[in-house]
Amino acid sequence: MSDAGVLNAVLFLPLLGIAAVMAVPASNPALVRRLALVTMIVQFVLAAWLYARFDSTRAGLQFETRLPWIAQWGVYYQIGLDGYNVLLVMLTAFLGPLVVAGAFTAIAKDEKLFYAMVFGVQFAMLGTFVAQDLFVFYFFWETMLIPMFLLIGIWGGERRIYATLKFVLYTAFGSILMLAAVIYLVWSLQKTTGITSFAFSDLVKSRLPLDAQSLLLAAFALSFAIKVPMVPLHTWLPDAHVEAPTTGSVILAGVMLKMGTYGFMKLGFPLFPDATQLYTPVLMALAVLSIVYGACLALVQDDIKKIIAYSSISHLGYVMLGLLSVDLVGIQGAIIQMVSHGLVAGGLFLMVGMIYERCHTRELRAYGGLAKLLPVYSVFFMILTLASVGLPTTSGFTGEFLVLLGAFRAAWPLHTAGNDLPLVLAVVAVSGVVLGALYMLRFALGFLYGAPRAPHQPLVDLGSREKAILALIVAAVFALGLFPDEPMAKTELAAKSYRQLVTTSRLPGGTP
Amino acid sequence: MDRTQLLIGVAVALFSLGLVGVIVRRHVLVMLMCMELMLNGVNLSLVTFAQQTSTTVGAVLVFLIFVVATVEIALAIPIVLLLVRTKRTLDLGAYSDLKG
Amino acid sequence: MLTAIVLLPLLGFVLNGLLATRLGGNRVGPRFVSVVGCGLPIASFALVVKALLDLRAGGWAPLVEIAYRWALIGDNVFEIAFYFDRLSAVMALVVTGVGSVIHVYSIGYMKDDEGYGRFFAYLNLFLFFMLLLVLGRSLLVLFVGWEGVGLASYLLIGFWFHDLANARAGKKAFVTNRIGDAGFLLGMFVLFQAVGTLDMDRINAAFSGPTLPLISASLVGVLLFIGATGKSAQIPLHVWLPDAMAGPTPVSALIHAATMVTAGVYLVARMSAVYLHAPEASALIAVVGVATAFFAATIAIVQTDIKKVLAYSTISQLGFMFLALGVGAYGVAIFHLVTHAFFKACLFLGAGSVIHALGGEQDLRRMGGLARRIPLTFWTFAIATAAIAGIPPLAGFFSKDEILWYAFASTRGGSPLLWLVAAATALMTAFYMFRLLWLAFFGRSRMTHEVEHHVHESPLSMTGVLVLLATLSALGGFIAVPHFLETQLPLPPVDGHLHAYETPLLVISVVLALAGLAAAAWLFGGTAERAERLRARFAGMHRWLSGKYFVDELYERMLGRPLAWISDRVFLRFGDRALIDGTLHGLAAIARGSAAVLGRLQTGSLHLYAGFVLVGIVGALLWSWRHV
Amino acid sequence: MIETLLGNANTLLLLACCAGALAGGALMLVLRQPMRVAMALIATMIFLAGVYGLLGMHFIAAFQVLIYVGAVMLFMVYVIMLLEVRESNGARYSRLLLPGAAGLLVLLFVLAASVWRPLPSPKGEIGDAGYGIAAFSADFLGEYWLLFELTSVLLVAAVVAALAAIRVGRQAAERRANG
Repeated sequence: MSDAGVLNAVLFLPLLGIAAVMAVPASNPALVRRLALVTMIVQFVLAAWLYARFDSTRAGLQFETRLPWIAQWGVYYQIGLDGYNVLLVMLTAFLGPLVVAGAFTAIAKDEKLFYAMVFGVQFAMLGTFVAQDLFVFYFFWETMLIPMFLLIGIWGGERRIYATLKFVLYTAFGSILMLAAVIYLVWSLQKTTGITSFAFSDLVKSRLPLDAQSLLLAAFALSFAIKVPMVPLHTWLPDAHVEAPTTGSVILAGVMLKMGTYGFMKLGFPLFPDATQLYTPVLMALAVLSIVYGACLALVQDDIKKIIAYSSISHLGYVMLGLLSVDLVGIQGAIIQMVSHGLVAGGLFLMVGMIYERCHTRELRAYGGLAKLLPVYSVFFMILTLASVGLPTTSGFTGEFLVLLGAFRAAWPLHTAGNDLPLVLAVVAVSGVVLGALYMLRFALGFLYGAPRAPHQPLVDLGSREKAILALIVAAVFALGLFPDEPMAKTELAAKSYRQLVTTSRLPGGTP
Repeated sequence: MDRTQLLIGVAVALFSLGLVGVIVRRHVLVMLMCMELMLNGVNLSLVTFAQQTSTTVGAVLVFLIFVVATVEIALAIPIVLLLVRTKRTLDLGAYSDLKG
Repeated sequence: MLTAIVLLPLLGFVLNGLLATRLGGNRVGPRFVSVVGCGLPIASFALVVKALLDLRAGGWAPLVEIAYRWALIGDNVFEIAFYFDRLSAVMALVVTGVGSVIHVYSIGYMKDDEGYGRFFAYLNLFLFFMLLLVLGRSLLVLFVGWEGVGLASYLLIGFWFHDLANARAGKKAFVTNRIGDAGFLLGMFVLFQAVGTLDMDRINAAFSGPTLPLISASLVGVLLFIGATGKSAQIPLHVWLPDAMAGPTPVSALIHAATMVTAGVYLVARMSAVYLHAPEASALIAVVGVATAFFAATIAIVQTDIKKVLAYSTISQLGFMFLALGVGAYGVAIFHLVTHAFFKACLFLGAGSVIHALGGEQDLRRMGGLARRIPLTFWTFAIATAAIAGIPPLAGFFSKDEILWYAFASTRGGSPLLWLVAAATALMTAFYMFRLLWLAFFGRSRMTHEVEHHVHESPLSMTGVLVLLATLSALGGFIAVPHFLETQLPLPPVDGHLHAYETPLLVISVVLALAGLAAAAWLFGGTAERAERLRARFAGMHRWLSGKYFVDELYERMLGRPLAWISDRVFLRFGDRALIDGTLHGLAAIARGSAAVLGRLQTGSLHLYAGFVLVGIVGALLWSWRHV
Repeated sequence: MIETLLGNANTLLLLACCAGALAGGALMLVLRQPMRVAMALIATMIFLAGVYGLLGMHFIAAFQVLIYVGAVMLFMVYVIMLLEVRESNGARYSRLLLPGAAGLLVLLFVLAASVWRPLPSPKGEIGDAGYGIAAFSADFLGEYWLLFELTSVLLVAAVVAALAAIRVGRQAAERRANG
């Protein structure tokens, strides 16, 4: 099978999984679980194979498939891997099996539908990443909502309806604007260049006046910023996380939030470079605000899921900062930070799920001294906490360090040129390092240390399944922290092209 | 006034009568029949134009309307029967379960 | 080979961490733990010696060993590389040497602790990061070690985590260090911006080259110094070190006295080329250093917890080192670092031995008269005390005297004023150390009865270490560290006419040390009623000192509470709940209301609906009149 | 213009049919008994069939009689007979009688007015259809075959739906029976 075929296989395997799971009689949940897990593992293996085959010296698309879908509108089913998405696809495929395995004991109510929905999300997310045609991208982008809606709405907590409505309304609101922007964009492309196409490669040829660019960027940015989420569009996230089942939280934090940042990196900024240049200060300020705001809020939460949720806001603020500092180091840092946050937040949510299965409460106050009660659990928890704090040798450090360095490198020349705002923002962002330590260690302090205290004692420590899941995540965290060179080599060319796209003006009449 | 106007006038008159019938009568079946009357009015207008412009479209539409009317009745009657079974009356004034 | 030096302790951490803790289900016994936990550090000590020999064989040309490339972005290279020159050699020797003996000491001290394996795993982890710190070639590696030792200290301070206070102390240490690290990061960024690399040898070369980088060296210096204040507990970030005494005593000896807290000193000395061009930054360092030394000493005078006294004395001694750095006497600072490592480690371990003997008692007011009961501990402790007090010819005397001299005479910012404060501090140092000695070992016993009767001398593994360290603190002064480092860290020039003062000053400092001794003996000799009277006289001052100038409370007021208040009230309640969610819920309510209004029309009466149809048709037709 | 009308018997017939249809429609509003209403409707339909015939659309006239009168109304009448027994004579008119009457007048006025606006003059003479059944069916099965198929689908759907409705009813009855 050709490599492109393999990529398609990776993409559509989840649908096969849905079919397989649905074919199994509901009376046999064990088989359902095994099937789901096997499918996910196969998917990961294929993805890993592609990752290995990915040629980091070649710019542009690899393993590309391009078939006419709605030819008269210039809509093509076009997918492929490039530096932008290769790591995120890997991340998605990597978290897939862990998510499924993590749900084995957590989900009791109609498992068939549950795993089907998980596959649905997986399918949509992978599609969003590999799509190279705006129509396909939007299709997957919207498809993602439905299974997620059900995951939260059916298997969620007490206030799940409120949470899921909030989540869907927020995101749908953003998507509508994006749809309008997409239509206008394609129309104007057709008008100016005569090409009718949704392909990214064509869209980046579009030339738009500054005001049009600004409006379109606003529409795209709103939709992406809601997904990220950036303050002040973030309030759906804590509720969604708290009410979602563990699996939902892991998918949400692990991959779905990256949709927003990925969208910015792949579409939002490259499509409208001039508007981006114009609004970089605002966006950067928002990113830094997210870093500080999220950290401060995480500092005062009593619900352990909320702490991690707000920490996600803070961490993705770093990603935005890195993307906006159009500096190679910063961009690379942002990409790594995306993956890192996916691993760390995903892992932490899995761990919260594990403790929730045992104690059925998310109140931080209800816990204490788990280091005595659950030594193994605590070790993993400590490692992930430190990764989230951004301690060197963990992936969190790689991301944060490079992002901050990049932001600083971008800000310094401006500062010498007399524009101090970026420098101030960069310095404030560095202060996020302190806040991060503050809230995560407060969490760990109340959670692991002190007199042993937990509802539903005695607690059983992690089983082999849970150990395996966490060991994998921790291994990935350290791999990314100690040897980030190889993955970054894969994304280097993409980062360069991003920088090139964002920095070259595309106003009408400019030289092409 | 010429013929077309006459026929169209009749058509609209029938239609209006049917509509008003639906408004004023309480008996379920009567209301159903009034709807039939409306359909007939429409048919008449279609036929008129079809004949006047000697195109088949109108006729085809009329034919389709026949079918639709049949279907409508075929569905309406069982529903009416169900209603009667539950409420034991044909007086539509008694039915307001879909109150918003 | 450098890589091996660094990795051996890591191996120990992995082995002990996986096999000897509950994580791995305690597969191995304490014997294995002790062998691995102590053997590997000793092995890496041996390797350091070997490396030193190679260094000399190579004509002192620095050894560079590139482990691997961490990242290559564009044309920016980040390498994990190790660098071994005279300075790193001294540091590595101290770290591995003192580290190893403290490991050995811990065998006895932690013998019947349930977390025995965990303890040694953490100690080895610390050693790994510390070696990374001192052997790293680039600031990046140094920073990795920098944060890593912070982590190790966090884990070890909170080692007995069932008491939440210990864990809290650990958190405080980590967060305070993080504040410094933020400054450190910025300093790194500025340097990277200016020089284009983080390799410290290259940076030093760039700053000692003919064309300086287009950057304010003072800015870099200050930023890096902020990092140093965090790690080395200088004002204003000194608050974490006293609380850090919550950890086991060997930890206090290794991390919070001998090695980790001196990282800041090492950093500044390592970046000396930058500081040579940063007089403002150097002045700041000198002032902060001497101020820290002074205030810490004043606090140490009134502390009643044996470890707290030593903690504040550590802060004070670090202040001395920074004073030396500030006046450009980098070699001297390192010299004091070395001697301090010897005698302060000895003191802490002696204190540990005392605590061990008294079954956990740390309060000086419930000790006394131990000299006869645990003589070996007493003698070693006395020697180390004399050393830190600066009694010739012990180690402390040489290093401290040189510091005083350069504080007075250095042409790089030395001044009589600095000397004056430093000398006063030296006096206080002698005083509070001998006070400690008297309260703990002389006078009549103030111990409770059951403590009294099972006081016992510590096992050989502990006392042997004490003797070794005592010897070192006695003779350590004869190791001419400044001379050894001079080729790399030249001493600041001293203008000629000041040489006349050298001997008088030396005499004065000896006198000061003896004066401190005498005062302590006079005040606390016998029943310390003179001290009591003195205390009664200066009650207000005593409150300030024993309250540590209430810096903690101040920070809590100025930073802690406002942060919590803003986060909770402004951001959470107002921002999130009221403003954002409030708006959303408002919109939702509007939608619901309008829906309710329209819902009225759904009367469910078919007649009415038909009526609407009629109205609609009429309306449509009327409209069509106008527009068709 | 009366003269022009008087000139032609067909026209008279047409007028008569229209009048009859209108009369039937009007009667439907006033008669109380559903059965009589049904009869009035049937009359109306037959008159309309006449109109179609006079217009030359004989096949539609035929369908009108066959499908409507033959099938639909028969069904209706049958149901009326089925239900009439238990139907107590309730009020004849809804609360909307007067508004409805007023509406009728308004509607008629508006419609008439809009009809009165000039229309394209008729082609050809009364009685000659533009085409016959042949042309019609040719088109119907040629150009509009899809519609034709769809109608069949629609019919099937209707049958299924009817069955479903009945089943629902039966279940409801059983549930009520079980209490």
